[in-house]
Amino acid sequence: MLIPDYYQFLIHPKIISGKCSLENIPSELNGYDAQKPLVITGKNIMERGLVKKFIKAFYDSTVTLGGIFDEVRDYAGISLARDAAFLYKERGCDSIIALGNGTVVDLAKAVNVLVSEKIDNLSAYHEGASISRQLKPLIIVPACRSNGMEATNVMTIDNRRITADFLYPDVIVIDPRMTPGCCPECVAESGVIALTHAFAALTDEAHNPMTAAVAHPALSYLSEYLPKGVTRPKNKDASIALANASVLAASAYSNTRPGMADLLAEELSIITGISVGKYMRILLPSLIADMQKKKIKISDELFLSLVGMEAYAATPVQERPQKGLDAAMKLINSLKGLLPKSLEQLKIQKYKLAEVARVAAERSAERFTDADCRTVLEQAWEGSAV
Amino acid sequence: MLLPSFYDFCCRVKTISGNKALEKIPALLAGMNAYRPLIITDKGVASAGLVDVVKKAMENKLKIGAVYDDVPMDSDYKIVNDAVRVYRQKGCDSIIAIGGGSVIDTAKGVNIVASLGGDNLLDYEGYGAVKRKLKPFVVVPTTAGTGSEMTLVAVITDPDRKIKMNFVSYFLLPDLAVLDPRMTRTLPAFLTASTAMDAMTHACEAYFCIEKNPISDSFAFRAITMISENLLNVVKNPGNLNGRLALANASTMAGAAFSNSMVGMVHNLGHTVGALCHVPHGVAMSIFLPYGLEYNLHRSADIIGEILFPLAGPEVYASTRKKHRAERVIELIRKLNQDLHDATGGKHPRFLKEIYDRNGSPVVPQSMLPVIAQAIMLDGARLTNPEELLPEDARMVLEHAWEGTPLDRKKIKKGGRKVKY
Amino acid sequence: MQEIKGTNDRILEIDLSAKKFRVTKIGKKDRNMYLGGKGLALKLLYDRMEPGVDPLGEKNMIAFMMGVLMGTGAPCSGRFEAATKSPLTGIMSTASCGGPFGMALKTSGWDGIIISGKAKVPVYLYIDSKGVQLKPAKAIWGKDTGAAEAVLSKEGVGALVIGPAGENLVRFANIRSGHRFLGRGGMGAVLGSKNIKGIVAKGGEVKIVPAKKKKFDRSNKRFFKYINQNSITSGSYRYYGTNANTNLSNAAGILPVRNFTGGSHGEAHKISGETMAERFKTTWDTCKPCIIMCGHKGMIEGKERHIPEYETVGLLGHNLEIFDPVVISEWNDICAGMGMDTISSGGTLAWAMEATEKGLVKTNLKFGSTDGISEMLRNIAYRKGIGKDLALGSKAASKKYGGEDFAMHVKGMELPAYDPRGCFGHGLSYATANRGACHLSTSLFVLEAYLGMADPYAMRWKHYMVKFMENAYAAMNSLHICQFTAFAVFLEPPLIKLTPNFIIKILNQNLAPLALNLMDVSLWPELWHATVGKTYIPFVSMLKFRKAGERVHVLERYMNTREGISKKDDTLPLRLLTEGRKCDSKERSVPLEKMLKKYYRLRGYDSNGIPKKRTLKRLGIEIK
Amino acid sequence: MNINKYPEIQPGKKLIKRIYVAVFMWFFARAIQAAAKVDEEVKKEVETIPANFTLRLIVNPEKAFPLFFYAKMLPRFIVDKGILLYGLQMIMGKDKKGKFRYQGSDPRGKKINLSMAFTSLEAAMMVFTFRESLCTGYAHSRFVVEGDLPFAQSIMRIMDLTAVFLLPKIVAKLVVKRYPKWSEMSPLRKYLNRVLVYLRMFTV
Repeated sequence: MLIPDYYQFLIHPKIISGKCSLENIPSELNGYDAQKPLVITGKNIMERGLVKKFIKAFYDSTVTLGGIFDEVRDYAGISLARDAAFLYKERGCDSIIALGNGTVVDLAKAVNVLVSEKIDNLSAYHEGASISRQLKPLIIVPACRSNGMEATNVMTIDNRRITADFLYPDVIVIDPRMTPGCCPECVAESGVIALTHAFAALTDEAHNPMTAAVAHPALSYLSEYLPKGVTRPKNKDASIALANASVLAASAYSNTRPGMADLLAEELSIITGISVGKYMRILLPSLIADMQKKKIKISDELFLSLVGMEAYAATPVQERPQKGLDAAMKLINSLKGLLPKSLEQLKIQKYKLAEVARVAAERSAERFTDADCRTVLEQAWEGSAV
Repeated sequence: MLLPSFYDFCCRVKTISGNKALEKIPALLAGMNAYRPLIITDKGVASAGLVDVVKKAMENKLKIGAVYDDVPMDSDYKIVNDAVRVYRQKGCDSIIAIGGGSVIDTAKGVNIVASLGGDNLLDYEGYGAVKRKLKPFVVVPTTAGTGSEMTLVAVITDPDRKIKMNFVSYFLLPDLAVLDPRMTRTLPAFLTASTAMDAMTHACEAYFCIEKNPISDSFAFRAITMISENLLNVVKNPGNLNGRLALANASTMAGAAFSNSMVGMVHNLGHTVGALCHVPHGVAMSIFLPYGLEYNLHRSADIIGEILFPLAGPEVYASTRKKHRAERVIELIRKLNQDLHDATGGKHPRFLKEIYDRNGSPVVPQSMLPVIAQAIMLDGARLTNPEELLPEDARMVLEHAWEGTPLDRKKIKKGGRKVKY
Repeated sequence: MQEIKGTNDRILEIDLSAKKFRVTKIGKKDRNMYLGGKGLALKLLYDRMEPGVDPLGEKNMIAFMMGVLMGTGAPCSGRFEAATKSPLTGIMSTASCGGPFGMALKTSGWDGIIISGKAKVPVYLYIDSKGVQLKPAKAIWGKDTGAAEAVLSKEGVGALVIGPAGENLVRFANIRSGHRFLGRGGMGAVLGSKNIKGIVAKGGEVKIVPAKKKKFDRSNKRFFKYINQNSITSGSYRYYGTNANTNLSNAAGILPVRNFTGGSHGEAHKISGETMAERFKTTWDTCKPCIIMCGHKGMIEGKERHIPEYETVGLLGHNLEIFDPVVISEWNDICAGMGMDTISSGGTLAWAMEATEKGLVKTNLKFGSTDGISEMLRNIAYRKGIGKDLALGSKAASKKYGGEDFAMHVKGMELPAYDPRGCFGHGLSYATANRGACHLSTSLFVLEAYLGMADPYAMRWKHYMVKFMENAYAAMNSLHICQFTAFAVFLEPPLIKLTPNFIIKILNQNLAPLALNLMDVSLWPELWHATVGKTYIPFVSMLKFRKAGERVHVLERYMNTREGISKKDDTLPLRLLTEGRKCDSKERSVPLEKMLKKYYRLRGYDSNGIPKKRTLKRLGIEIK
Repeated sequence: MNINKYPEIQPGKKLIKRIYVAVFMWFFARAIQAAAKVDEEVKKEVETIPANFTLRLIVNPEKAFPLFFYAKMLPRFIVDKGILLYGLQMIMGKDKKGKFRYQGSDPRGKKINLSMAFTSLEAAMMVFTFRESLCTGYAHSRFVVEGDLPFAQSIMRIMDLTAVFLLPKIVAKLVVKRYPKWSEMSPLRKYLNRVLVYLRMFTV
């Protein structure tokens, strides 16, 4: 196994997963000397009735929920964060629980910064200051539709990213009562995002044994449960495995540099407002096809993670990296027609692609060139690789 | 991959690894607003010149508050209190621990008192006494084996009451674990062997004990790979820095794995033998590991069989039939012990009766075995072993381990249902 | 002088890249199906443009299409329509204007022009009955609209010009003709991207008469009567301009205050049309020909200035919490000179103010303070400093700096000055309007909030009202006739006029299809038929006319869906959907989702808001 | 912003589960007490435990199950016996005579040597409804052991054996890691002890 000359690795959150794990929250809070969390959640989660189940988990504890702030929708902005921070202060809360994914978690992180640093806007951090203090305890309870960034040290607030190790959530609670998907598309999207993140973590030249160790179970779960999860989104086993995969992929991802598919999908998503998952489903196959064409050398960890030991051992050494790409392609294509297959089908205006490629190449710190990005995007526009 | 019905995993230690890892400490400490660390270490480490290596690597960039090097073999709460005094006197704001298990445990204790105030560690005894973030805490392991840098437990003795106090809290986890091959370069071959086998045991037990979970499995898997690929090589060529780095990585990853999935009977026996006969931990581990696997074979044969993959490589794994894999694993571990025994010129013992102290007398007399067997009931690792382990079972295992003969598998009592993860 | 009966049907197609032009004829089928104006403009672009082209690229086209009734002497008919792919929204945008250019082009013998390609150097176009000439515009490039227009007007009867904003590709730059503007959707930037500073038409070369003079005169007489009877068209608008809306909006609680956080304000009367008329001694300054005469000018601080329209007052006034008519008209003049849409400028400024307050951007703008606004408007026009990003509109700026939740736009186009939380039907129409947040696609706020003819908070049948009005207005914009005539046409026929308002309200609420279908809009089709020379069959022709309106609307929608528009874009700013206002005791927000579903079904769209094949087939729209 | 839209939520109570756990604990404690008298192996384990050793089994958080709330309403003799609805904890101790006895559920004035604390009521339900064995429960962090850890193993062993006596094989197999074979525990001893344990549970 190859160990890079230098690497850093951190997976900060405590992950609690499985049956009856919601009931651990009071004791986890107690470990932080917290008694009164503010719950931040989304309207759709309220509507799906998950909040009721969530409240039940706090029965027979001494934890008072300081309020359930359920105003979060598809956008996390400072106005909403200020409202939630106001509620937090009025109620005298001492910790935050984010019930949901994506924007809910982003908002919770922002609220955490606001209340911990006692400020009312984030302009200092937008301008480059770094968060260097311990924040309040933040617990995350994922529901469906992940954006893949919950478990990372990144928060996207008002479309701007702030990265700091203190932004890692402290505890992630994956409970089968919360994870079942709302629809096959949503499960597929979350799965694709996790796959893309794990893929980026393993195909990066600078990956290290620890990121590989975290990405491995993520990919194994994805290859085993994604096809099942999209056909039966309510299945508890599949949903919990996929939620685990999502968290683990994010953990691996936050310790590596973003891959090309991630960058392009993020940029496209900002421009058009369509979720990253849809783009990744299109971009990842084109990226893989491109890698296959260029015969880029990658480690065989990808193959091992996706197909397991038996199949890995049964394959000749030199074929393993390539077979890994094939397996990833096969997995993503098992989604069939669930998500759009080309940018054209998504009706992306073609003239926007040049700009996207340029920004992505810029963000990649010279790892990918503008032309590389363009090639992948063009292919994705036609959807020929899918 | 196995999906347990429940698991938790926490390993919030930032690991930095590499040939120049030590040089990164000042910048990372500055990121946590710490600029004046106290170095805690023991005499052995200090005399080996390792503290100087660290100091040199950080020169000019960081002001060292003080170096405290009085940590004994078994960490003691009085030493902790003493170190806290030094910490306060010199106005330090963070801690760097350089050393093995006891140094790290002592430093954890120092961190508790230094961060939470007071001057006596005993005030913080008991579960859940530590409820907030402590001072920045860096660990530079020098043994590549214990994995203490990844555990949330600090075992500190109270010589007055003659008990071992357990301090357990996620806040005890260090902020940084620094893996630099320079720190393990001077480790003698037989110690390298036994510490690495310690890490191997952590990894193997993490892999098959009942609290196993996907992340710890994956960490253990890679740890086993790295150890089996590098151990013999490093023992034969002590200057192999890449191999050293791999072992350090493996040890830390095994630490991350076992601190989350707990260990089983190998540790149970090892702890007991260590406590009663002062057998070095690593040595006990390497001796009991094959027996631990053998004892649990009927319970989790497939899982133990999977260990063959990292241990021997995919080719051997593929060419071995499924039902023989677990046995092959045990065989290979025994062979590894044998190889180490040969490579160290007999300094690496294979059975209990081969362990001698400095005077050349055997450390574990056969007469002690029943006492040891009875005493296994005092150790918690018994609980997480897949198969039930009672004193009479332990005695049977111990006798075989003493003699160096494989277990008579017919003698192992069976009768449980399938292990539920 | 040559006389043209009805329509000329000649279109001038100009390819700037090739420096060529050609003349095409409008087919009979197109004329019957798409009437003229907006409908034809869209249809012609639909035939010529690929989806996915860059709005500021060479492949984009802009069409100017003259009204069918223009030049015939019908009241308020001096209007023309422009259509292009908008750089602000990235989808089709149409705008209407009553400036002198229309009449000039039409009397040069053209029903419309379509411009494509890009000139290599800045030019202006000179159009007469023979064709077009490209003339270098070096001398006027960089000048403000007033100065540039003064130069161009010497060469012909009417001109179109863009200002510095258009040259600098400000996404909401507009095009000026006289005192009127092709306001919304950034048409100025499209011309700017093609290096066209202006277009001038010689005019006065042909004369236009309706084909069936007698019938035309009969209808026309009725039209005049209705307009002069109606209390709005012959009363408040005539004397106070559109700004008469301020007091009405304030009373109804649909007056946006402080970037749409409030719905009424105690000081609003200071900038109302009534106050301004009194204070500035206003006189008329309108499109020609017009008998409503909503445009006004007055002596403001010793200078003769155009009185700002309601939208300008709304977005640059109370929405920024500024209640000084003098500064507002000053900013109005700056926007006019720079060639920028006042609605989008004001909306973007309001966003910038709130974003500053929340620490997302750094500017010196503040709600209630006039400091720095004139400077910022110029910075936007010249794209200096933060103006560079604000010039992309509030949507793009909020994508970059955050604050999407309070960026008040739909599909990228900033919201006009009617808060839909006080008129739900209008909220639905904002969401579904083709070009973005548009108050002119239905103007339902009039029925809901001003006249009390529909319950503003009821959701029942609102989808039907929206569809009906959208079709009617699309047809009207294809005629093309001033939208304010709708007050007269809808409200003056005896049946409606004699029914008490509360009964209409009850009917609208419970039996909207019946109530709306009883509305007699026969005047418009009668005029159209008389002009083009077709026989008007009572009722049947009116239904066909309404279907043509539907066709135009659905065609535009279909063109937009090809650019990626779907249900996700048919929404309102988050603030309107989630936050209540203090002025409303129930703190209501717009329940869009429920209305939208019904609307789609009624329109024949699928659940994602894409027109179904069946619908397109029924309307005779060719599927591409 | 109107904060009344987001009310504070006080934790509710799952009454039936509470009663189940309370009753179960009472039975279980009595059963251990009985087994310690009846069975030799249990006796032997008890002997390894030092004198004055006190064990507490509790469902956390302690404050959520007010100890003295019910005590006010119930007759004195029930309170003294520590029966039933008296907080969700049980205390067992080795008295001076070396007998392992149930000491009610009132921890006041007692020095607790070893405490086994379930993290929540649901966690206790998991174990007490035999969905998870004691070991699995421990592995799944359903309870936390603190205090004199060395004796925790003996206590677990005692509990395992008690479970074998109390429960039919099919259930007991869920609870213990290895169900004793005939060679380890003769059926005679098992069934006899089962009868005796049940008898003593309800009589003494």
